This record gives sequence, C-alpha cells and structure tokens, in this order.
Amino acid sequence: MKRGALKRALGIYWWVLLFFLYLPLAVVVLFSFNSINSAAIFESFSLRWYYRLLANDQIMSALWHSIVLAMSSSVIAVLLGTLIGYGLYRHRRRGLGWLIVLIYLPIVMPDIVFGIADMTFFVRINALTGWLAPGLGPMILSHVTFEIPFVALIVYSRFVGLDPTLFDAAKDLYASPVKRAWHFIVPAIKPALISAFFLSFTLSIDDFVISFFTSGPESSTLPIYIWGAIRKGVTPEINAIATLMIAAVIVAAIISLLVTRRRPQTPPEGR
Amino acid sequence: MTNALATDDAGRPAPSITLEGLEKSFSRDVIALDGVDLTIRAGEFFTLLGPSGCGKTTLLRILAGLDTANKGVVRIGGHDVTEVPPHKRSVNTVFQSYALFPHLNVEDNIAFGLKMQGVEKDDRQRRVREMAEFIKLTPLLGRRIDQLSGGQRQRIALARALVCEPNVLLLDEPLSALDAGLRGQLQVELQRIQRRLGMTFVFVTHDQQEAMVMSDRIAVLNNGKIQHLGTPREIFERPANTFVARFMGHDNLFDITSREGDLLDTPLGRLTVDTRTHGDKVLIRPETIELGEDAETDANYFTAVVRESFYRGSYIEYRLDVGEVSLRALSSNQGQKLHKNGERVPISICPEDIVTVTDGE
Amino acid sequence: MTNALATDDAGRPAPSITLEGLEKSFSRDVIALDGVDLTIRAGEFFTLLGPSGCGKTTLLRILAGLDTANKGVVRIGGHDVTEVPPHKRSVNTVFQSYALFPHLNVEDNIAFGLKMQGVEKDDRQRRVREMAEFIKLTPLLGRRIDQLSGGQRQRIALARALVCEPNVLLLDEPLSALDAGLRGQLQVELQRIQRRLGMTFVFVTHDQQEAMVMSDRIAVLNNGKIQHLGTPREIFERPANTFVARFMGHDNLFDITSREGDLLDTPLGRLTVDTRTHGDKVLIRPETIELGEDAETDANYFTAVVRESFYRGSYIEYRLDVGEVSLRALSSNQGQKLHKNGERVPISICPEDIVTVTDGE
Amino acid sequence: AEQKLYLFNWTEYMDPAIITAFEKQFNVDVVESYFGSLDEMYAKLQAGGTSQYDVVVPSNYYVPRLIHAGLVQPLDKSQLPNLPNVMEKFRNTAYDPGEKYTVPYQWGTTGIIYNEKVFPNAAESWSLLFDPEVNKGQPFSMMTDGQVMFGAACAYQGKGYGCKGQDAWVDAAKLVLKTKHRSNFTGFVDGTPVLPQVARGVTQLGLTYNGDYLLDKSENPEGYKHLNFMLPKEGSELWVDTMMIPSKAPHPKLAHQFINFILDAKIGAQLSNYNFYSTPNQAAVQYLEPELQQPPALPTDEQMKHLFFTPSLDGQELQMFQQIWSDVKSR
Amino acid sequence: MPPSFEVSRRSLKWRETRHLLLTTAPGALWIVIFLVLPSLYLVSMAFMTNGPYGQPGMPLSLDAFRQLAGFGFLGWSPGNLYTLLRSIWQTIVATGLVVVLSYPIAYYITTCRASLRPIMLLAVVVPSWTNQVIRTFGWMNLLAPETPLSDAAQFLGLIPEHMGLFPSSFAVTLGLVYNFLPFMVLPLYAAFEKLDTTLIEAAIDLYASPMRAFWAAVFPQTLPGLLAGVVLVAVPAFGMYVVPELLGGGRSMMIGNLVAGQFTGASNWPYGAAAALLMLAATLIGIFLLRRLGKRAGGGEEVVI
Ligand SMILES: Nc1ncnc2c1ncn2[C@@H]1O[C@H](COP(=O)(O)OP(=O)(O)OP(=O)(O)O)[C@@H](O)[C@H]1O
Ligand SMILES: Nc1ncnc2c1ncn2[C@@H]1O[C@H](COP(=O)(O)OP(=O)(O)OP(=O)(O)O)[C@@H](O)[C@H]1O
Ligand SMILES: NCCCCN
Ligand SMILES: [Mg+2]
Ligand SMILES: [Mg+2]
Repeated sequence: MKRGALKRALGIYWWVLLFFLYLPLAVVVLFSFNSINSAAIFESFSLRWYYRLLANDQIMSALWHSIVLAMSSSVIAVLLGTLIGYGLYRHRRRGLGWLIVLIYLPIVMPDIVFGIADMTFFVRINALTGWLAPGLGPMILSHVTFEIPFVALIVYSRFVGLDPTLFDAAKDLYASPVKRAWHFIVPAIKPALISAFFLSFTLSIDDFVISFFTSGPESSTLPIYIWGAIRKGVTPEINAIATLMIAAVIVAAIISLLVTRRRPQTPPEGR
Repeated sequence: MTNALATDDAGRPAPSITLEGLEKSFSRDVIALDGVDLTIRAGEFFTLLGPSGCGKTTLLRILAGLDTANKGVVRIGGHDVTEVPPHKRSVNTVFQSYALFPHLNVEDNIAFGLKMQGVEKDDRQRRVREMAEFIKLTPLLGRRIDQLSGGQRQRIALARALVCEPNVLLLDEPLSALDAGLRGQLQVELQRIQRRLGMTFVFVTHDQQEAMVMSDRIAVLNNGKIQHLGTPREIFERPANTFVARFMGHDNLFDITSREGDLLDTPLGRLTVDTRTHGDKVLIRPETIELGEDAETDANYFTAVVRESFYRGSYIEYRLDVGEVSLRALSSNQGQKLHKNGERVPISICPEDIVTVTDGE
Repeated sequence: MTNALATDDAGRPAPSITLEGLEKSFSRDVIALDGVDLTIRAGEFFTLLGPSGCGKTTLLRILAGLDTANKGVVRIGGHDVTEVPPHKRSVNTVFQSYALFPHLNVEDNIAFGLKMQGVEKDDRQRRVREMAEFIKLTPLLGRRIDQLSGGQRQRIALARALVCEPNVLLLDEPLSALDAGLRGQLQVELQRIQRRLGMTFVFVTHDQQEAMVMSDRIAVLNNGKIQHLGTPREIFERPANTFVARFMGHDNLFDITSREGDLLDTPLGRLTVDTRTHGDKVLIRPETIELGEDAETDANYFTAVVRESFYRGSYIEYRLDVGEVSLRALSSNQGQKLHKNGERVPISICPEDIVTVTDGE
Repeated sequence: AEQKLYLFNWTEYMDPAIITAFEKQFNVDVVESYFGSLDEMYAKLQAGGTSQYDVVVPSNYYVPRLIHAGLVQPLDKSQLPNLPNVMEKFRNTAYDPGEKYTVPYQWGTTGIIYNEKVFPNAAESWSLLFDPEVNKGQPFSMMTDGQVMFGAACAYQGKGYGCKGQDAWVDAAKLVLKTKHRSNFTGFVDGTPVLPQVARGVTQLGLTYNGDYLLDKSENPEGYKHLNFMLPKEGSELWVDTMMIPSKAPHPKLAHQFINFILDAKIGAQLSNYNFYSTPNQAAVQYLEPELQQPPALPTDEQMKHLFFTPSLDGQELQMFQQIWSDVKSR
Repeated sequence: MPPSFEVSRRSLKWRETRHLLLTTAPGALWIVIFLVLPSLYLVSMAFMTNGPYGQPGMPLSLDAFRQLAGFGFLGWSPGNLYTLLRSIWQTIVATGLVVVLSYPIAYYITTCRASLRPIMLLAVVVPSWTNQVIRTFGWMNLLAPETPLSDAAQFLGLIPEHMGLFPSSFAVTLGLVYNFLPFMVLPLYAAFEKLDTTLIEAAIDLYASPMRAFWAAVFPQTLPGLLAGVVLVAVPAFGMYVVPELLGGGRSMMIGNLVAGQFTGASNWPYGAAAALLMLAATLIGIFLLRRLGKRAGGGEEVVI
C-alpha cells in the first residue's frame, strides 16, 4: 500500500540524515588518525597527534577547565533553578509575570550579546573593585546564568505534571516541612533534576561565545583552545582533541540511555 | 486499633467533630462556607452532599487543616484544633485523585505516614503488611503505582490513610472517578470497613444515590450553607426544602394554591394528605404513584395519559400528563406489559406518601 | 433532509446495514471480530453492547471504513461498500473523544465535512446555522473548542456529523466521558434527534443501562461474537445465556439440579416455572421477588433471612439468605419500614417471572 | 614555582626552550597567551587584559595607541641592565620617543606568500593580489589587519605603502572591496595561519611575515618547496615588535626580569635562531645562524628602500580608518 | 473570633511571601546581577562616545546609532544594512531548511517502535552535545578545497575550479542548518507524539482526502511544536557568531560578527553596544511576531520556548 512506500522512503531519508549529522564528526575522527597533515588525503593510521596532544599541558588544562566549568555551573544552576521552579509552581496563582520574563531573558538573549554584556560589565566592576577579573570564576557565573532558566522550566513543568493534591497528601500524612522536602518533593522530581543537570552540562559544554568573552589567560576551555588553534592554522592535533570530546559525548549519551532505560516504561495502552 | 499520636484522650478512639460558625471566602465574591455549624457524632459515617462548588471540599480541607477558615472553630474530640497544622492532626484524608506518590511503590506509599511519624522500621513493616492483608492488597505491595487499576489505587489510598490509625478519616469523592460497577462494589466495601473499625468517617460526594447507600447521616450543602441534616431516609422522603428535594432527584413538585385541613389544592387537582405540614409545595415521589390495576380508587385517584415510557430494566419510567400537569412515575418491572403512549391509565397516590416542602433557595 | 452524496437510491434516506461473516484479527492472538452476521434495519436506533475489548469499536470502524475486515462483506442500503474508502461513504462517526479540530471554532468544525464535500459557502453557512439552531448551539458558533464544556462538545461532534446528512450515523461511546446528570439528559436528547431525523444510528456502549434506555434493538457482543440480538426487554428479561444475564446485571442465577415438567430443583429449593425452557440455569430478577406482606403463598414461597439492607432512595435493596443460598431482592420504596438485619421474611416469586438461561461462555 | 609570569604574545613567536630556561632561572611559571592580530591584542587589553598580562608584544604602529589609551605602563630602566645591547637604530624611536615604554623584541617584513607552481612567473608586485587578470581563478586570502591591507592597496595604486588620509583610504577601500568581491577570494586571515592554508593548497596566495614563512618551511621543507615569499616592489611593510608592560600588570618586577632576559645576547640570538626573525639585539648578532643574515630573513639594502612602517593612527584619523575598514568588511 | 486569629492569618500571608522570596530570589537575583545589570550597562554604553582609542566615555551621544545607521565620515554607506538583511535572510533560509528537513524525521521517529524512539532521538541530538566550534570545524575539514565534496561540486560546475565549498555563504547556511536541526526535531517530535490520530480519522470520515486531512488534522496539531522549534532555531541562528566566522571567510558577515568585531577587533564599544541593541530588538520583534502567529494559527495553545 501507499503507506508502506512512504514509510520506506522515510526510512531511507532517516539514514541519509544520520549520515549528514555524523559525517563531519566522522571526518574529524578519521583525520585525527592520519599520519600526515592533510585534510584531503588519509595516508596511514597513526597516533602521532594523540602523543602530541597528551604532551601538551595547555590542552590538558583546557580539558580540565571545561569539566570544572560544566560541573560546577550545573550544580549551582540545578540548585538555584530548582528553587525557582518550585517557587514558580507554588506561587503560580500570584501574578509572577515579571519573574517569567526574567527567566526567559537568558534564553532569548543572543549569545554574543550575553557574552559582551557580561564581559564589559565584569571589566567595569574589575576596574572599580578588582573583583571579577576574567577567568574561571566569571565564566562559572555566566554559565550558571544561562543554565538557571532551563533548570527552572524543567523542574516547573515536572511540578505542574504532579498531582497538586500530593502536596496535601504529604502534609496530611504527618510530614513536617523539612520531611516533606526530603521524602516527597526531591524524590518526586528526581527525573527532572537528573535531566536538568544533564541539560545544563551539555549547554555548558556547547557554549563557546560566552566562555570566550569572559575567560582569562589561564581559563581556556577546550573549545576556546580549539578556536585559537583553528585561527593559528589547522593542524591534525585539533582533530585529535575534537575526537576526544566526541568520544566523551558518545559515552555520555550511552550512559544517559542506560540510565533512562533502567526505569521500566509502562506499556502504552491499546490503541 | 489504638492510636499512638491521638490528640484526644486515650480510650476514646472515635471522636466527635464540632464545627462552630465556620466561614471561608476566597475572595469577596467567592464565599465557599457561609456559617456552618455542625456536629458529627463519634463513630458515624457522615456524608457531605451537595452540588459542585457548594463548599464540600473546602469544609473537608479545613477539617484536615489543609486550609484555614476565616472565622469559626473546629473541635475534634472536644479539643480546639483550629490552628493545629495538618501534620499534627490525627486526621487523614483519602483524596479524590488518591494522591498516591508516583515515585514510591505500593508498600512505601502505605508506609509513608508511619515513616513521617517516626515509627520504627520493623513496626512499620508489620503494620503495613497487616493493613495490606486487611484490604487484600498483599500481592501488590511491590508494584509501582502506575501499574494499578483505579480500584486498586483507591484501596491503597484508603490503606495509606487507615494504617496511621487516625481518629477521623476524611474521604473526598473517593469513588467519583470509577465506573459504575467498581463503584458499587467499593461503596459496600467502604461501608463495611468503617463499621468494622468504628472510626468516624466524613465522606464527600455529589451523588445523592451514593450518599444514601452509605451514610448514617447526611448534610446537604448548598452555597456554603447546610440545607438539611438528617438520615438518608429523612432527607429522601421528607426533604427540608425544594432545593434538597430537587437535589435528591424529585421532580414532581407542585404549588399549593389553597389548603383546607388535610385537603390541598394543586395544579394536579385536590389532594388528601396525611399530616398537617406547612410547606409551600407538595412533593409526590414517582415510585409512590400506583398505576393501572394497582391504583386504588379511595384516595387521590386521577386519570393520566401516558406521554412517554422508558424501559429501564428493573423498572419502567412513565411520563404522564394529568390535565395540564406533567408527572413522572416509576413502576417496578415485574414482567407486566408497558402502557402505550397515549393510553389513559388510572393512578393513585397514598395520602401518607405525599409530603410538603418549603421553598428553598 | 435529503443527502447530496448518498450512495444508495434517492428517496430512501435511511438504509439498512448488512454484515456478513465479518472477521477481523490484529494478530494471531488478538481476534477482534469472530464471524459477525448482522442486519441493522433502516431507521433504527441500534446498539452494540459489550464489555471492554469485545470488538465494538472494531466493528464500528469497519462500518465507517476506517479499518478493513479480514473477511466478510459490509452492505449499506444493499450496496457492497466493503472496499469503499471512508471519505466516500455516506456514513459519519461521532468519536468517543469527539475529535473536534482544536484550531477551528465551533462553526468551522461543524462546516468541515460540508467544505470537504465542496458545498458552496452560502449553502454551507445556511446549513450550519440550521443545524446549530436545531441542536441549540447558535450562541456558541464563534467559540473556540477549548472554551466548551463536555456536553457542548458532545453536541458539536454530533452536529458536525449530522450536518453532512449521512445515511448512517455511528456513535462510539459518545457519552462515556460525561457525568451522570449530563449523560441522562443527552441520552434522551440523542434518542429524540434520531427519531426526528429518522436516520439509522449505530451506537456503541458498555453500559447496559444506557443501552436499554436508548435502543430499539441491542446486539450484545463478547469476544468478537454476537451473544444476543433483540429488543432491550428481550435481552433484559430473557437473556440468551449466562454471559448476557450477568452482563445485564443479574446475579440471582442458580443451577438446576433436576427437572420434572414445570418443576425445577435448585439450591434455593423447588421452583414452579411457567414455560418449559431448556436452559441450564434459573434466573430470578431481584425486582420480581415479592417480600413480606406482598408475598403470595400459592407459588414459590420461601422464608428468607435478611442479611443486609441498603436504602437506595426509590427502592430498597436486600441481601437475603435462603438456606445456604444468597439472594438479592429489590423492593420499591413506598414508605414502608425496612426489614431489619436478621429478620425472617417470607418471599415469593411468580412463576411467570422465572426464566432459564443456557450456560454462555 | 610560586609566581607566574603572564606573557601575551603573537602565535609561533617564542622558543619554548627560552621559556623553560626563564622558568628555571627565576623559579616561576610562565603562562603564555596568544594573539593573531594586533586588533585582537588591543581588544583583549581593553577588555580587562591590562591586569591579566605582565608582558605584551605589540608592533610599532600600535605603540602610541596603547600609550595614549593608558593601557601600558612606563618601564623602569634600572631593572633592564641589558638595555644597552639594543641596536642604536631601535632606541629612542619615533613610535616611542624617549624610549619610555618599549624594548624591541624582533623585527621583520610583511609580504606575499604564493605557490610558484600556480604562479610561475609572478612579478614582485601587488598585482598578484589585486589584479584579477594576473590571478584569474586561484583561491587567495587577504590579511585581517586593515592598515596593512590599505597600505598594500595604496602601494599598488602608486601612493606608497605608508599612505594616510581620507582620499587615499577611500580609494584603497574601493580596491580592497572589489578584490573581496572576486569569486576566488576566500577570506581575511591572520598572518600566521595563512601559511598552513597555502601549504595545504586551501589557497594559493596570501599575506604573511617573513620569519613565520621561514619557520614553517624549516619544519616542513617538502611542503614549502614551491612556496615563495615575496616583497612587492611598490612598497610593503617593515615592522618592529616590542615588549611592553600593561598598566596593571600583576607582576611588573617579573616582567622587567623577563624583558631583560630576552635582551640577553645569547637568549636574543636563540630567539632569532628559533623564529627566523631579525634581531634588534646588537650583542646577539654574533651568535646568529648564517641563514639569518640573508633574505628573506634579512632584507637586502635594495629591498629596504621599498619597506615602510605602517603609520600610527590617532584620534579622529583612527576613527575614520576604522569606519572605512568596518564598512569594507560588512559589505 | 479572638483577634489573635486574624493576626495569624496575616502572618500566614507573610509566610507565603517569605517562601516566594526564599525560593525565587536567589536565582532571580543571580540573573539580575549577571545578566540584567550587564545588559543595562551595555545599553547605556550605546549612548556613550567612543574615545579616540576605543574606550567608551562621556559625553553622551547618539554617534553609535548614527554610525550603525550607516552615517560616517564619508556620508551614508549601506554596509550595515547589508549585514542586517543578510542575517535575516540567512536566518530565514536556514530555519526554512531546518523545518523541511526535520518535519519528516520527527514524524518518522513517532512511527517507529516505542523502544527505538529514545535511541533515535538521542542519535539526532548527540552531535549537538559536542561543542559548536568542533562541529563547525568538522565542516571546515569536509568542505575545504581538494576534498571529495569540493571536487564533486567543482565537477558539477557548482563552484569555480580550484575553489572549496568553504568559505562561502553556502557553507554558513549549511553550518547553521547542521547546528540547529536537533532543536527543531525535539519539539516537533513532542508534537507528533501527542498527535491525536482520531482527528485524522475524523477528517477522513468527514470526506477529506489524505492531503486535506493532513492540513486539517496533522499540521495544526504540530504547529505549536513547529513554532517552538522555529523560535529555538531562528533566535540563535540570527545571533550566530561562530559559524559565519569560521565558515564564512569574511564574506558572509552576520550581525553577530559585526557586534563581536567591535569587541574583539576594531574596539568601538559604543558602536558594538548599539549593534547589540539592534540585534536584541530584532530578536524580540521576531519572537513577538512568531508568538502572534502562533496564537492566531495554533488555536490558542501557548508557544513554549
Ligand atoms: N483556592 C481557591 N481559590 C479561589 N476559589 C476557590 C478555591 N478553592 C475553592 N474555591 C471556590 O470555592 C467554592 C467552593 O469550592 P469547593 O472546592 O469547596 O467546592 P466542592 O463542593 O468541593 O465542589 P466539587 O464538587 O466541584 O468538588 C467554589 O466556588 C470554588 O470555585
Ligand atoms: N490497532 C490494534 N492493534 C492490535 N490490537 C487491537 C487494535 N485495535 C483493537 N485491538 C484489540 O482488538 C480487540 C477489540 O478491540 P475494540 O477496540 O474493538 O474493543 P471495544 O469493544 O471497543 O473495547 P472498549 O470498550 O474498551 O473500547 C481488543 O482485544 C483490542 O486489544
Ligand atoms: N608569528 C609572529 C608574527 C609577528 C608579526 N608581527
Ligand atoms: Mg470538591
Ligand atoms: Mg472502543
């Protein structure tokens, strides 16, 4: 029937699209093992660029900075964002329009404007007080800022999805405010907390522009390092770093798949 | 069962509840409770009945401590608990939507209240298992909530509240989400549990049928005020006013144009009534109308024309015209032939079955 | 009303439907329809009744052309439409969930089918307005769907189907999402509309009460097979088998241990019956049991003990014990005193009211 | 190491061995950051960099700008005992009268790198870049530094590399814009990364610095066999890169020690021997490799006649230049 | 009632307000301090004068805006207008392509086995977890001259001989599409998953042909997801900096590059701030228009970003 043909065509299209999505990454990975410095010809397999990479302190510290930045900003953002998400939910009947506008602001603000706004502001504060000198600290501050809204929205929508009488039920069943938070609220929104953390982490990893403008001489992240390297002249070393990052992401993807898979899904009912 | 955290004196497991002058408004326009005085007796199955928005849930939430009244006092077992927060009241609620914790399995759901009260793990487990046994849930203890049917959830919500051995159990339309069959079963089951445990149950429903089946006493609420407080039979057969009568499903209500002793003039004709009542309207319950051969010629005898008839299985419903007036009659289905549309049939109403009611809001 | 696109001959607005040997399976295990032969008469209100999963929706979808049978023929108005696609059948469906288009307002929803058929704008508007008038929706025409109540949506779904003036209207549990009050109203309304338009209605429900109230004839389905086809009265009072009896709510079913002419031996005792039937079980409908003073001593007279009684408003329900056997009885509430639990009461059953049924699956 | 020295330098401009030696001798960590163009360096300093770096290495024409903008601090010559090593002609220069802020680091030239196989008989002229007839379809790039590009365009238009002023710039801008719109133009690239591009064949022609060319060639002789560095006769750039200390440098003392270290005769020679640029250090000359004494590392006297400093711009002039240049880029 | 009860009601209200503050204030303040104040500072900078060496300062002036509008020492120049129009055009083209590419994919995923769907979604999303610089770098490798793709394009006569597919505005579009595709697939998938198929059946039952059934029953239902996706794609695409910088080669400058250029190169902060303001304004207008469109077409369902 016609439906079958459509589905088959879509199936083919799916693989074409996947090819498109992974081709650039695959090329990076492939040429990271090239024995010569060429983007056109793959001569033979070699690990030479990886040796150079491992010997390079700057790359290693950039890697470390990326991880520290993503980790610490995500932890802070999950904390603050969860609080906002809860506050938004709990007081949703009050007109909280201003708060919602505030939360959407970092989402709609173009990266570049975000980055230069923070950069110029931090420079000004630094000139006046000596605080906020470009570096990992301000980078974390900025990253937290753009991660908070996503956390808040994820947590908020989880709360909205909860039956509101659950809160009453917890009170009714003798839970004091603290016990309520610990035995009911946190476990009930745990899936949201996990995905909020994951999202924050990937947002941080994906960011380049904001990091670029707030970083200092000693706080380059991998993307900043790669950016600099590209502008210095492309070398297969960049392929090698990028490959490490791609590998890490794929491992993370598999882990997240396994984690989310362990919760048995209820079979979708009938038709 | 004895209660560890009971706020009233030991040895008096089922307390009475007294509400005095309870008022609650959410805004200037929305008055949910408009001066409710009420005493619920120890150990009774008490039902709050009323249409949607009449304030039933609000009343229940104030009893549970989940909401605060603007005015008035709540006493449970004689103690003023008006300002006691919910987690310190020995009152538990079975919520309409059950409100089972989705992140906990059945066992942990039932144990939640005990855990919050700080009951030791061993003791807790024992009590949860006993309760599961009692309510026939033992095989489900390990299940996740979303793997349960509506009826099973209902029983778990009940178990979760009961295991805390509260003095008072509040139930907010716990059956309204269920289909008719399951609902009937659980009505009976709930009633049995209450009788067995001797707790005070305060049950909320908007279904008069359900209220009548289950309750010792019923308070009919409308616009935040109690309209009628009494046993099911009192309320069904002698409704306090036309609102209660209509809400109980009675539609044969007629104006009284004039009265002379036990004779009332109504649009239907002249009616002989048994007792001297002072209501403004006369109420004829459809099932008290005798039809055809059963009609007795001595009192309140009329000739009616059948307008429509509906086969309802156990009974047959007729829409009758008596002169200008339209009348509903129910007749038990004992295999008799249906009267045809347009057929003239004699009807009679026994004087004792006719009551008068005052005009309600 | 005449139909522009009717597939059958003009001048015969309501066609009959014939299904022959319809079979449908979704996989080896899931047999949804297992050989259905059925004739639905022109202009009748026909109901498919059965428990969840019995194949009602599947049958309806095959009628609408939304699903294809594995075997069998569908005839509408004598024409074989088995292979006609849905948008070319003059059959419309009112879906259980209404399936109203959320991005269109009420008017455009109702007009959708006409627009798809290419009806001119003026004509379309006129017909939509007429239909809105008919179904009392005119003030709502400009509203968005999400601004409507369940009952209003139901009527719009109906209007949307009716405005196309189909020969056959299919209704898949259109009332099951509504609360009891609204449901009762709409049952009556639907029935009236059908009678006024004289269309063939095929109605699906799992609620035997609803089926009885509304239908001219009912087909009781189970496991993809028709168990009983007949009028509501036939099905309620003379169910074809125990499945149908149980599904219609009858629970006083007793084995027949031996038979002698019109005398049957049952666990209840010896029963005199009126007609000679060959069923395997005897069925006593609770409302046919005469209780206390009404009991007649001449036939099928027993003494019962009241185990429980339930006040149900218009009637009273008793659980009785007759020896080892438990029996349910309904007695119309005409103000009489309730029999107490444990009280011994005489009961009798008129021989004509006793039927026998064969063992169904 | 307790202390850190923050060095903000051009890419590919420092011998790692010198850093190691300095770190060892003074027991410090050197943190290197890089820039590819002077614009970028200037922007970084303005964006808080003045308190982040101890030593920066700007070219001659950015020196007045840095001084006037207050982004750098005067040097304490008492801390620079090696200062006399500097050649006389690099002392008390026009870009730093009184020698208050700068010490020269290296000097060199800016020219065209191209593939001889693709342009076999290329004349020593900017026509290779600007004349579409000379390069009909081969991919080429221009330099990100607008002043160098305008200088080149002016030279090609016969107004000399050091041109200044609205008329000259507008004409230059028109030429650059026209060139930019040629279909084989591939983009604006910094002087250092252009080399691997040409080496890989991504482009066949671009602007770069003489030392970078030699350094890359020495690392990959095979790849650079057919690549040539050329100084157009119409005139091209001669530059001096200098060492300066940002105004709020965290470790000014270390910074002076570092500058003095570079001024050391042997270290100065080591630097040039590494990066193939000419040294301004007289004392170092004796230690230089012979290769550094000949073109293209050291321009011939003939070539010297066609080499000019890029003019330092100021105030109104600077703003005008920047407007014109940013217009070229956005169109 | 005793007055103490009234008092406790008032304290209840205060307790609620305190709760609101305790929960939302830390995060809200964070956003205020690290985004709102900086943005206000940036806005104020747009009204300052650029000093002779690129430091913003007094007096206040509208010079930056005048320059942004194209008025300089040399009279009016359309350069910035080109850049703005180019950015809008690139955004529209890229977003359009993303929609066209994503729609069938989102649908296809919903037709697959439920257990496969999370894996498929992940497969689409994973590339975007790597950094945007790395992704773009991958395309630089792929599109450079003398690579198979460029050779093929040359062979087909799509690009001149010797040239690569990068740098070019084609490469920029490709980079944008590649970067933002997952942002469209996710909300579209969510919309498809919620799709009420009985609506399709209702449409067919009401005599709609398959094509008309699609427009009547499928498209409107996916429209909220589509619009959400458009916002998620178009907003960052419009502000994109990395892709045009790396893949555009200075010929396809977008407004993000204009802004960045003033802070990483030319050092004219007031001018950069004014351009940032323009960018922000354009973004907000775009979102506003999309929301309007969404409300009109989406049957009232809010577009959630
Ligand atoms: N939190 C609230 N804010 C404002 N008004 C409310 C609130 N809760 C209830 N009300 C209003 O108070 C009145 C009583 O509500 P309540 O929930 O007690 O009714 P109910 O009898 O339980 O109705 P139902 O049968 O529909 O559950 C209604 O008019 C309702 O709209
Ligand atoms: N698309 C399908 N794929 C597989 N099995 C199906 C499908 N549709 C229906 N079934 C199965 O066919 C049987 C009949 O289904 P149908 O929907 O007709 O039941 P129904 O009588 O309408 O039930 P309900 O009252 O619950 O709507 C059921 O066992 C059902 O699980
Ligand atoms: N790689 C160093 C270049 C210096 C240009 N002035
Ligand atoms: Mg309620
Ligand atoms: Mg069904």
